[in-house]
Amino acid sequence: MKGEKRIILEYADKINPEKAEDYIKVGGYKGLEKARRMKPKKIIEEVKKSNLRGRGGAGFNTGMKWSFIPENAPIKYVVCNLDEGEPGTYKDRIICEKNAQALLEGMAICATAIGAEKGYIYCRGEYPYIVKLLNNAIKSAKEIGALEDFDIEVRMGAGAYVCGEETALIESIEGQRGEPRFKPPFPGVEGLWGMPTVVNNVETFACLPYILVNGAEWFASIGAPNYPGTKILTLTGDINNPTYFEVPTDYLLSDVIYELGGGIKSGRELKAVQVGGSSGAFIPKKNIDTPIDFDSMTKIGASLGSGAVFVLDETRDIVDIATRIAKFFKHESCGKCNPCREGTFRMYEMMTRINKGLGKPEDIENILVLSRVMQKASLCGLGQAAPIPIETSIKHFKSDYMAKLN
Amino acid sequence: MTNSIKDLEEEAEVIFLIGTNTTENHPVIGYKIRQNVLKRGAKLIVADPRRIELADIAEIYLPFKPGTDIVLLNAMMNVIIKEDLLDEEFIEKRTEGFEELKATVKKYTPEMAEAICGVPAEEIVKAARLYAKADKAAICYSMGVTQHSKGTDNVFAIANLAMLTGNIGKPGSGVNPLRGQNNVQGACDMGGLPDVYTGYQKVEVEENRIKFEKAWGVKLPPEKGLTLTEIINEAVKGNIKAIYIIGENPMLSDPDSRHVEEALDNLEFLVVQDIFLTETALKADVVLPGASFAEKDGTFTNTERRVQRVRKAIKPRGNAKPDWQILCEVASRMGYPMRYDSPEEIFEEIRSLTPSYAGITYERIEKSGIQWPCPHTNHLGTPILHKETFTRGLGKFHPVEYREAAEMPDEEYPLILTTGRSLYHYHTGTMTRRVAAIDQHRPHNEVEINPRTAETYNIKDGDMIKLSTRRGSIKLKAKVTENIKEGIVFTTFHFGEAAANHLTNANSLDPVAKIPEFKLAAAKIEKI
Amino acid sequence: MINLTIDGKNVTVPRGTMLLEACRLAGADIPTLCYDPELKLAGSCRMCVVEVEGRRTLAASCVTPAEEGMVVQTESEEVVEARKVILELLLARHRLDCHVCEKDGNCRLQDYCYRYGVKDSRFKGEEPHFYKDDPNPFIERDYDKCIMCTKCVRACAEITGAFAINLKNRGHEVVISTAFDGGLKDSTCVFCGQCVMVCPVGALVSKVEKGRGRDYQTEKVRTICSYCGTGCTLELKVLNDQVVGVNSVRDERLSPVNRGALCVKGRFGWDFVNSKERLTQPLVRKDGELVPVSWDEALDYTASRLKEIKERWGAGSMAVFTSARTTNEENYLAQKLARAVIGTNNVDHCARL
Amino acid sequence: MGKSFEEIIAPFKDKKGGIIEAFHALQKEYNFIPQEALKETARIFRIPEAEAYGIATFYTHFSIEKRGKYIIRMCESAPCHVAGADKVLKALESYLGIKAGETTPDGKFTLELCECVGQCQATPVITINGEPELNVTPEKIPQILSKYE
Repeated sequence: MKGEKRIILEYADKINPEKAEDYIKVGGYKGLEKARRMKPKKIIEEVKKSNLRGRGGAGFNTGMKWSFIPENAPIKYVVCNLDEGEPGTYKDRIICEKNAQALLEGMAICATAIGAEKGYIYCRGEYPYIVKLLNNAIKSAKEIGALEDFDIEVRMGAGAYVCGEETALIESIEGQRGEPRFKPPFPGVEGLWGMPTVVNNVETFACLPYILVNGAEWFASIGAPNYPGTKILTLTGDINNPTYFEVPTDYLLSDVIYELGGGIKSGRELKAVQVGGSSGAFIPKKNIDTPIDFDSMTKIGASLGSGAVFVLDETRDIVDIATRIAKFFKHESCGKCNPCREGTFRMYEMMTRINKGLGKPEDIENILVLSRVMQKASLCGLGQAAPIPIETSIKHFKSDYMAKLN
Repeated sequence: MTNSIKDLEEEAEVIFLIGTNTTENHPVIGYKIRQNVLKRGAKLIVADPRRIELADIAEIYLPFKPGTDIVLLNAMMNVIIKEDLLDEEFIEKRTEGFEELKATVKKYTPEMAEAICGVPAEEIVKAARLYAKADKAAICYSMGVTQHSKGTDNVFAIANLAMLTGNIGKPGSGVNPLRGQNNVQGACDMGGLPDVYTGYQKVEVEENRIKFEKAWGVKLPPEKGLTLTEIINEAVKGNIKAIYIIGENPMLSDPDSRHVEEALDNLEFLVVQDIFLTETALKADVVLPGASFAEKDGTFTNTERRVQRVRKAIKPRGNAKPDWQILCEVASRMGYPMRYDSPEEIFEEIRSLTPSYAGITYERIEKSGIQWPCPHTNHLGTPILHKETFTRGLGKFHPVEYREAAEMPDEEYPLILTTGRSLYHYHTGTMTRRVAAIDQHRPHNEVEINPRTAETYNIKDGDMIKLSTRRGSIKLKAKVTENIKEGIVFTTFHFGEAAANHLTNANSLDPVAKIPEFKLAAAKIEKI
Repeated sequence: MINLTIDGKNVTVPRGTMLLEACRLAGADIPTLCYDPELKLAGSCRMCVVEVEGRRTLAASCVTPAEEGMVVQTESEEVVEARKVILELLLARHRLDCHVCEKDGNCRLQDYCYRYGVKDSRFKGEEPHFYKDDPNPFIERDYDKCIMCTKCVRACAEITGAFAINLKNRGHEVVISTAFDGGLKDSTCVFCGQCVMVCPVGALVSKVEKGRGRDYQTEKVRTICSYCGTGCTLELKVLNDQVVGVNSVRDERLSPVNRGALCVKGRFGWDFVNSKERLTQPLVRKDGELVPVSWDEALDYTASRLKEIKERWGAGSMAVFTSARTTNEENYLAQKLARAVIGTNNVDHCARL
Repeated sequence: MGKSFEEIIAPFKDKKGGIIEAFHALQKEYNFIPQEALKETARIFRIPEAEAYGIATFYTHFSIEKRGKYIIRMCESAPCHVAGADKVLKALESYLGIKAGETTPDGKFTLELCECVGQCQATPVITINGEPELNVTPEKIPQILSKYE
């Protein structure tokens, strides 16, 4: 497809993701082989140099994250975050369905770098079929000895968006309520069962084999220099091609919509686009000529997040959609900290009021105050991000709100 | 306790609990032991015929038959000696009599113990190893060990075990009796015993007697007196004519209530000083209303020997008086002028006569208590006893042999009855039965029965049953539970209307301590 | 050691010190709801947030380690706004009936609302609906006042180890619950009331104390529990010459044995003191009946009868049972009475029973 | 339903943190976690019942209430919402004769609302016992549900 650059998805639908042999035929497990011949420190250096940044949403330098793992700890863990719960996001599922072995190889590379013997994949409960697929893929990789002594266990979540937060995810693997921990200590120091743990997103791990094989410089030269590589995007909403794409990170958001996405459905005009799932900011049409990379998105007050691109046409009721998003966060707040537990609840109440035409001007003021405090004072990213779509929808579409007030 | 309560929470690595249902009878100590397990990974060995709460988190649980403590303890020592897990240096430097102990415990193999105690030999071996290998191992025990016709021997066996492994005189170790009543330690410390003055100064030692005669200005009797259970027996025989009872309720607390009643009825004169008209007070010729703990100043000494201040919060009710004032009045009216302005003045006299209390003053314990011995006012008190040396110099091993309990089950009374307390009530219920909330929560006595035993008698949970021994019978509810071994039943003595001590045996006393065999009587049950 | 600046003051603290402690050293009064020095950190109430220069978000000071060179503001505009909004959010789920609340005058939520001038909540909507009717005689669970600090859950686990309660559900629906929502009676609760001790608001209160006097109305007298031999320190609450309640003393320097922890008897079992059945008058048996008499009569009668029996049968025919419940001083006098006045060593007590 | 609770839980009992897997296994068998099963799980994993209850009630996929044989989840996250999820929901409710959160009287279907299930290429989406049905319209409902006996 025009403009795509496929690295992770290059052999999509051409190989069976469950079969390690298929993967090897197209060059798989070469990166791991190479890593095993390297000193662990060198692997970390290489990953750092590639400037690979976390694909889960926070955009932290992956090699840097690994370097925090204390070398002398007796037990360490590699954990893969496959709890993608951002509405409109399904790219990690696609990676598993198309190239699961690359994920396993990436985890094994990480394990080699930090000296871990055990890995976990935390798969969201909505993907029972992916759990099956991964277990078969692991079995196949084990059978041909590709993973050597590195063991990977798949754990299935049970319906909790918050478990995408790395410490909540760890709690859930430990068999607890998925409530985030305060940080520090970070998982790199005290993670799963108190041991140093690397938690990375599926896409992050899946990049690693290619970095090891082709070298850090190669990777660093693709896409935006500060956030190099490719990014898998999933398009939803009022778009002609509601599907996934792998693009270099300097790709423009406008091209995502109008080139790859084939433009707005029914020939309508674009009203807004929300990037990164429900926790992302609403971007008005005037800002869409921006590259999708992490830093560029931050500059326009948005975030790349998971890479979901939710497109809304001119006829859409933004207040109604923001209300729906407020309900999502009310539903998904774990309830641990006050600003988020009570804030998401009251936010939804106020939004519902406005959406029903019962709102008063103070409601908007109160939403903005609450929004500010939730972003500043919530314990984890969920509560900090929850008000962003509301706040940005008010910022860019205030007249829509005013029109609905009582 | 040779050690402090805090040790059980913050120091001990292994805690061996025998004959103590700690979470019910010493709840706060129970919490601390549990937290030590949860937070510091301490290991518990629980030896008890009942599956007490702490058994759930124990490394090893030994549900041994009541009355076979000595076999169990001797068998543990047998293993420790055989496997060379003993503390040679400690035995060498600090003790005497080891060879005799070794000779005695030799025949108590784990296999022999299994046959008598009813717990698997390998569990006994595991327990012995766990206890002996720990750097800091504490033993806690309570009435489950002492209330037997061989209670004193049981305690000797425990002390032997501790000394054998050097688990005494250091943090987190020790022989730790958990004492049942708020000031039972203090009552003993104060000479409320027939053979000693304050601070365990023997009455039969002339030097002590002279000291007290001088201080009190009178001649004192040179022979030791009778114990409580002996006094009751002598009253039945007519040799004791008058008893002055302060804050006690022997009608419920002493074994074989009928026997106690007979004794009290036989007296010429009975004075009872209490805060309630107890079952015992009802028998009195004179009842003197005392003050509750909230109505007077003074000190209590807790199970870890900590002397702490009790403070007056309210005035005595009605015309009641603090017990110390009543005692002064009675003494004075008997011709011995006894006058103190305050409890503090009494305490000053106590410390002048009691070396272990000499350094403790009200001023020093204003904030926090001090653990005796505290010989002078610059001394910080003694959290751990026997650190350098034992009271008598070398610690003596007292080897003890197993004897069967005085009353064993037979055809007519095929079950073993053992008695104790529950979390919600206290002693004879004089106080807790008068706390509306508590009595509402636990209004009735119950008897615990194993499901298989219950089945034999066609008894279901909640059925009313009759529980009988050779002394008498009571009616109460059955509580069918796996927490007790087959063939054993358990009940509490808090309830006047279903009083366990109608059933217990007053004739089998420990020969030394004269403690009754509350923990074992032959019994039968039937559904009514 | 670590140097940092708090509200313009330079402070030096050991590595590992949390900001909360450092702020308090600097003289800042940081409000907290979920923080308890004896319990695992939760970091969840967010009342203790402070502003750390250069950070995107406010830091919960109870769980943020002090770092070299930090510049901290404890009452900046942002901090105050956050605290006010948190208080308003809590007020919106809290049934406000301070006029009949046991904790009036001794409530953290009330104190902080007062401090930050939070009169009302801008976020009122759905009313609180978490009340749990629990027919046990000791502890009232009014979760319509609960602020979800989870101290009760932690105290239940980390002090007592009963594990009777935990969190149920999630998000705004989260509520403190026993397994299967049953009453405390049907749970592993041992009614120690440690949850009542740590509750910063009126969600958990003693039913035994209810309506008998608010904390600020009562005089406090520190003393020792009169039940088992553990020797727990507690505080009697006194109003009009009546004991109306028991408080924990959590300061280890004043409560070395139990640091505030109590059992059901210590915390809820004090009411026998006020019992109508208390003896208030000496009684002497006349014609087979115990009848009230004056002290003089009772004491004279006692003394003369004792003297008489001593003269007739000898001191060896007499005995004193002293008490494991009374004070050391009284035990001392009792054995002195036996030995010095009556002249017998027949003195004992129920140590073995 | 031949297996005892203990047998269902057994494969996970030595797995660290395996309680969530055990709950999944129980739900597979019963479609909810019966009270006795939850107690048994707590006992086997040696955790307090109150804690096990807290875990089971945290995750939306677990239910402590009896549910139908087939659990229909209607996604109402933003992408499905704009694709007409509310119309599909109304159609489901009227077809089944129940409201969201309820079970049909014959015990066959339970209707629940849920958030994104990650099949956003074909909104609106429902899942039936975890299996996604894509591009659902009110008209398609009878045909989709007829597959479930």
